[in-house]
Amino acid sequence: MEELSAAIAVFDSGVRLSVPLLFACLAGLWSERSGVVDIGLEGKLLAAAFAAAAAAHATGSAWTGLGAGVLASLGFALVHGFAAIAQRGNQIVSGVAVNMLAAGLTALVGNAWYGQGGRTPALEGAARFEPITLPGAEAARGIPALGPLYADVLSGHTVLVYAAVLATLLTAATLKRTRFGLRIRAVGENPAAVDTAGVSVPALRYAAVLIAGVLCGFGGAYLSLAQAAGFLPQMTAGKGFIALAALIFAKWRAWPALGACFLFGLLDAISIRLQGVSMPGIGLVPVQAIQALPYALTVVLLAGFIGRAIPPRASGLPYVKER
Amino acid sequence: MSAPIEMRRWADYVLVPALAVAAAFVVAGLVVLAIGENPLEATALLLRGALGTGEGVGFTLYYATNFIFTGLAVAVAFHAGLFNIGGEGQATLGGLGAALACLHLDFLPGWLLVPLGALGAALFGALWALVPGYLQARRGSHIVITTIMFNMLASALLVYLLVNVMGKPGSMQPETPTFASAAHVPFAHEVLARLGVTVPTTPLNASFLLALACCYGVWLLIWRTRLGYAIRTVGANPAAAAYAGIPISRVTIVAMMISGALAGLLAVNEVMGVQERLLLEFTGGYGFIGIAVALMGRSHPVGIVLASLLFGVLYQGGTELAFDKPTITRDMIVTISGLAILFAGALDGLFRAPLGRFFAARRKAGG
Amino acid sequence: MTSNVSPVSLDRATPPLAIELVGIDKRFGDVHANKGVDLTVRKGSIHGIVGENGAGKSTLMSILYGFYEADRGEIRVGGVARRIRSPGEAIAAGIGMVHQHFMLVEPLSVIDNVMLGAEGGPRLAAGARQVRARLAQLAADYGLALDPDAIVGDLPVGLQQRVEIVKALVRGADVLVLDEPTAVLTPDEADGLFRLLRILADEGKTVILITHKLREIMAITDRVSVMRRGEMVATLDTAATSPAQLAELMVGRRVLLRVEKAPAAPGPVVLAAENVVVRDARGTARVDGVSLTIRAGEIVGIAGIAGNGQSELLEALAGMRPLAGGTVALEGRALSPAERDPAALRRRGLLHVPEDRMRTGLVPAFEACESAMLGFQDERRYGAGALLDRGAIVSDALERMEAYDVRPRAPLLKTSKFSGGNQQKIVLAREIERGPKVLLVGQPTRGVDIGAIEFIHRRLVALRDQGVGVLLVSVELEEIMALADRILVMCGGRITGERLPGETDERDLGLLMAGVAERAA
Amino acid sequence: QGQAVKPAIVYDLGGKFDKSFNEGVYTGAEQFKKDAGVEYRDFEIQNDAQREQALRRFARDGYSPIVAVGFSQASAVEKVAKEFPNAKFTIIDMVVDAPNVQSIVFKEHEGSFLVGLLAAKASKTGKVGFVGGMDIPLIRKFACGYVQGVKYANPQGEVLQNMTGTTGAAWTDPVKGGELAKAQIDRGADVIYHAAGGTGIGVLRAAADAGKLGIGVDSNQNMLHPGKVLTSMLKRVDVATVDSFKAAKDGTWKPGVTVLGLKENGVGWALDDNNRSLITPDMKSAADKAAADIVSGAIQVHDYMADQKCP
Ligand SMILES: Nc1ncnc2c1ncn2[C@@H]1O[C@H](COP(=O)(O)OP(=O)(O)OP(=O)(O)O)[C@@H](O)[C@H]1O
Ligand SMILES: Nc1ncnc2c1ncn2[C@@H]1O[C@H](COP(=O)(O)OP(=O)(O)OP(=O)(O)O)[C@@H](O)[C@H]1O
Ligand SMILES: [Mg+2]
Ligand SMILES: [Mg+2]
Repeated sequence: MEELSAAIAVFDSGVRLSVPLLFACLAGLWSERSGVVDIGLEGKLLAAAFAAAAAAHATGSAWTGLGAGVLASLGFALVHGFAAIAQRGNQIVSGVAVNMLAAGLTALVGNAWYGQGGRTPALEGAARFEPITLPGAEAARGIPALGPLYADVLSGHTVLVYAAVLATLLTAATLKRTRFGLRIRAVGENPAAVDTAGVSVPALRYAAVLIAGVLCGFGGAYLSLAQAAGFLPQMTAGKGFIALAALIFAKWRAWPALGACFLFGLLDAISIRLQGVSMPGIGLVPVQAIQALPYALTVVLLAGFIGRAIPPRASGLPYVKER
Repeated sequence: MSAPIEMRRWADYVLVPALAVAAAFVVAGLVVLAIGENPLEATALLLRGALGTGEGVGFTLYYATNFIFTGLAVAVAFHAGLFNIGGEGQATLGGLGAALACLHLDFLPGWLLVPLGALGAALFGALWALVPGYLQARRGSHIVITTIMFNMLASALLVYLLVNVMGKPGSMQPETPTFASAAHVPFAHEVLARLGVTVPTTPLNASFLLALACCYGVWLLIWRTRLGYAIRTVGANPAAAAYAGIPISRVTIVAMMISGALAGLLAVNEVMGVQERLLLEFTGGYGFIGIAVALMGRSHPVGIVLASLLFGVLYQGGTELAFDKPTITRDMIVTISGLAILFAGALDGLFRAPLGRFFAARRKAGG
Repeated sequence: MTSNVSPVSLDRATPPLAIELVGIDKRFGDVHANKGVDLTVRKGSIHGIVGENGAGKSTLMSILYGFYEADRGEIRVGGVARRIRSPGEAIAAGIGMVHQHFMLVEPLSVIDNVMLGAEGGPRLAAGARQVRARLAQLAADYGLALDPDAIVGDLPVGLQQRVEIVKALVRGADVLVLDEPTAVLTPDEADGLFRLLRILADEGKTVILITHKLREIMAITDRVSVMRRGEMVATLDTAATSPAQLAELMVGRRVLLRVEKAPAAPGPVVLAAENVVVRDARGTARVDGVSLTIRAGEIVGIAGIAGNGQSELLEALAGMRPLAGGTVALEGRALSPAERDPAALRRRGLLHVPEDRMRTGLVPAFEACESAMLGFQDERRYGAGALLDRGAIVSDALERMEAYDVRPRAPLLKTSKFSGGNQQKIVLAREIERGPKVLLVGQPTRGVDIGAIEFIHRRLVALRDQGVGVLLVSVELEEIMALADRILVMCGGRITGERLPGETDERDLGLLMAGVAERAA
Repeated sequence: QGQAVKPAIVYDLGGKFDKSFNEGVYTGAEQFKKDAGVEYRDFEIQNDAQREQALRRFARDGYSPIVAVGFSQASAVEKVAKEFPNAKFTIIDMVVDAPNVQSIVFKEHEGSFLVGLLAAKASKTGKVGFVGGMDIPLIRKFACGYVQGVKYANPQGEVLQNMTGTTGAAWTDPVKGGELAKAQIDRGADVIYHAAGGTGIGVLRAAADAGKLGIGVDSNQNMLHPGKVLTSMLKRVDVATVDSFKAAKDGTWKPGVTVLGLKENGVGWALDDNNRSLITPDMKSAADKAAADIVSGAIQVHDYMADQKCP
């Protein structure tokens, strides 16, 4: 029973930790499937988190916060799109730039507005997304094993968590079953083929990049409106990069992305739980070793099981007709 | 034939970045306006702060030193078709290598200890890059991820060592004891003082020369050696490399190690040169700026030096700016750097295309 | 079938025009690809376009298809002036094109590729049903059978081209442009294609056919236009011209279409393969127990449909692929796995002109002089020790370019800036001039114009006469017939027959290539 | 009547608004500015090289006293103080031995002891938590004092400890802080003390959301979640700053080491309207008694820094 409830708690925390990763990862998926590499996920998350917190604080409504977050993220997505698609600039540089810009501007503006070193005031009540309990969660609790699983792991999260799962579903379905999805899949592999088929390559790529913007907007809003209660400079703490790792893990596919992100979240949760717990045989493991665990495991998994992950063939290459 | 090409080169490495940076400043100016300061005044302060005083220049060059090391590191990997985001971690390990040498070989004379320290830095940096390189070459693990992960692992390792193993007893600060004086890398102001020239005290030290030497070394390696030829072939066209009988995975690993070694040398400037002890977070994000530097510099040493100088100016000038204008915080530096990277690295087309046309016209006119 | 030209010649009386190009002009940076080109194509006719590499044929057609936009000039379709700014508009105008370099998305299925851009509705499922029906119908009408769910990347080139044609037809093209379609086909496949084109023409569709093979022009086209250096130099009725005349128009000088060579004087065996097996990444045997010998001073030709293991065999012999079975002996000594390293083999005089110059034989991003040392970068002549001697590299490259008349003679120009034929010359100059003992040659004249072909063929024969053992892999039967002293035919990774050029013809070989004769025999 | 002073501050990497001791210095300076009507200059460094640069810059421009916040500034202060013998320097959290340097160190362990005691008394489960930013000596010092306090009040009491991370982000990651707190709550902790700068905001938030109690650090954080923050371990850097500035103004500024503990009321625990309802009279008396005993020496709170060990 002890173990079970502990395990449940870890899973629960794993879910929470994996949500921002999942949003960012799906964002990356759309962008890269269309042939635009995006290492600016981190920056978009950060910008969204700030805008969301600021707007939520101003209006007292989490939903307007979410809207603002999405808009901010879209802004940066447009910059990246313009550089990568219209200007055929180097997509990695543009991504790095987006990250730095977001880091600088959020702190700068935040400081100018609130005079707290970029921090937004703490958010209360309606300005945050509160957990919602799924129907019959309490009743189900009684059922051994499955009950708590449903009540504690599946139920009791903010609406954005369920939105993330929905986003995964939509992404998978759209890519697989719709005209738009087919064209996205094609343009990431061979833009010339799409072009000669009479479809505009830039339009497709812009669309994908903007979708990525929306998704990062949700991720950022989740950070500052659901997981935390307000914005803090640098609060994304590298999640954008972990999301990229997850994307490669998932070989640019939607459901595997969900799996990969949950894996990362879970590893994180477990490492939290292992701190200070003394291992049989080894004795007390140094904190740093535990903290490094998720990263070490990632490398091992990557080397051991994933093997070569081949990105969409045209990703990272601007589309130029005339050599 | 060659004249116009030279012209374009020159434009590519100097003119385009210059215009781009100008554009970056314009946009940054708007931000400054938005927070209620005078952009022109700010720009003036920034430039004067970076280039107007001896101290400013010293700091600018000191920062540039870091960027040159990390920029070269990224560039070498690029030529082999590898994207090494691991500069931070490799530099961290470089610091460890330097510290171990300086702390445990302190009985040696300076002329021997300092080079050994540098060697340690390069060696450890190379080893930390070896693993991702190997995994990429032999197991096909994506180098971008593995290097990111190795950054995290490096910082964890360093905290552990500084707190539990190498830390100076009784210090709150997780840091090693200060190195023996033999390990001291001469500062510019010391050297010049000995020559009778007095300049303000700055962190600028001999590693700047080392950085320039590395630039020449990298140029030689990439464009004038057989290994460099192999590296570029693997990077540009792996199939052709296989056809040419070039051992691809070995070259990949070697390239990564060279890249890691260059990143590791950052420690010579920061750990041996300035801090004279190993401490947490001394890499200060220079590894990431290195990516931008390499890309802006078109992975060519000349371009890298120029880009490094640019960021040196932004860092030092920005500091002075923050000093004189409390409303403009240190975050302004990050913002301007971001803009510079954006315009010079990704939106350069805005300026390259018109320039190209201009020169084409010039050439036609010239006949 | 192919002989049935009569209906077309009949309605030549008042021929309505399908396409008119007027004063088309196009520059790519420094390259003036099309210089005020005029072209008129009659409705329901098959119109050939020939010209040297880089003459501007693909560019002209890409402009008609809206892939490139002309700097100047007008396009008329069915007599009415049209602004065609994008492939979309071309498709709308009833123009379809099969590109020289296929425009397919390899990881996607056939049906996905066919549907792309013509999905018929936001939901794929709906459109898919119709497209499947259409595919079935095309298969019935024209024998263009395709498995809709096959992954395009896994299909042999022949079928990939079929996908391209089907794409155009599904979009309801009235004007069909094919850019060097037969470069990747066997004679049988080519005849099949021509039969199809003839049917389409008879149905009133218009076909524009770009090719380097005058045989095909003579066999199938009604009229033919010749381009040179970006200009349209002539448009003639096919019936009223001859290959020799066309060749002369193309190159601007006489060319003899046949290499005359003395009978071979074969020496000792220099290269011998014994039951060689080569497997691909998936583990399937691409080369399945091949044995062959090459003697000094003879040219052994390997004929076969692209993708039947010739490429893999060639790469295996060159040491680029591990052997899953069998042995290879060089000058009578069996090679150990260690000795089968490409670099080591090169040092021992086994040189290799790879099939795909852009992917394998050169580094497009390098300066020409650096591409000209690829594979020999360790030779002392390029500098002592670890350092390379720039001067030596450049002068060496310049010499080779002189010897092979590579144009422009610019060792410092980026390799990718040279035209196809010139790139091929760079590779040949690099390999041949080193006086090999054995030379492995793959598709030496693929996409290369007549002028260059003549030159390359002469070189290979000269090499043979110097006592070099040459293994020639080519999908061009003409080439095999013209050069080889002994012909091996490959099919499905095995050798399905050996012939002497004297005692065989293209039909016979074609059957062997299709793997039919083997079973018959 | 005082002489003209030009006070200046160089903050540590955490920055002016780290909701922690940097911010404490800032509040103190603002306080002084209000009371004495004297302007001051300050600077947030961005990397290690800037410590020296900033100190030197201020000293050259004739600023004095110059407050250097944080132990990391020690070597820089040492250097620059030598170069400018007649400028006054005050370093916080570290001892620098120089004729023109005043070193102010705090007995965080004593304050932590008291909040530990209060935590133990407030806990119903007998389990309490501690969340640190990074596993470094200073934080271990906090933790060590805290644990002693808990054990003193409840020998069976158990302390769950977590550290946030190994990079600078460890101090600015409220999300991770929240997760750490939640994890500890899941394991039964119902009072959680943080020493993690900005990360701590997430800790206090998580505790409040779960209906448990948090304990703030450095400056008074009770107001962050009124009624949900048991108390805050006060480290009166603000007072120290004001004193240093005042002394300089009145000409009574003295170099040397000042150790601020409970006795000097440089550390303590916060009691205000936000948490009065949480502190029962008996808790208060126990805390006051312990405080008195520590001052009198009856209770010896072990300082981790003394031997890098915690009993
Ligand atoms: N996209 C492009 N950018 C720059 N130059 C180009 C481009 N496409 C073609 N060229 C150049 O324009 C000229 C004409 O090229 P084009 O492909 O039309 O020749 P072609 O007649 O099709 O030759 P081939 O028989 O080899 O296919 C050549 O010099 C070629 O290198
Ligand atoms: N993609 C390109 N970009 C820039 N310049 C090119 C390009 N392709 C070719 N050129 C230049 O244009 C010249 C003419 O190219 P083209 O393809 O017409 O050569 P060519 O005379 O047809 O040679 P070949 O018959 O061997 O193909 C080339 O020699 C080259 O210098
Ligand atoms: Mg050509
Ligand atoms: Mg062509």
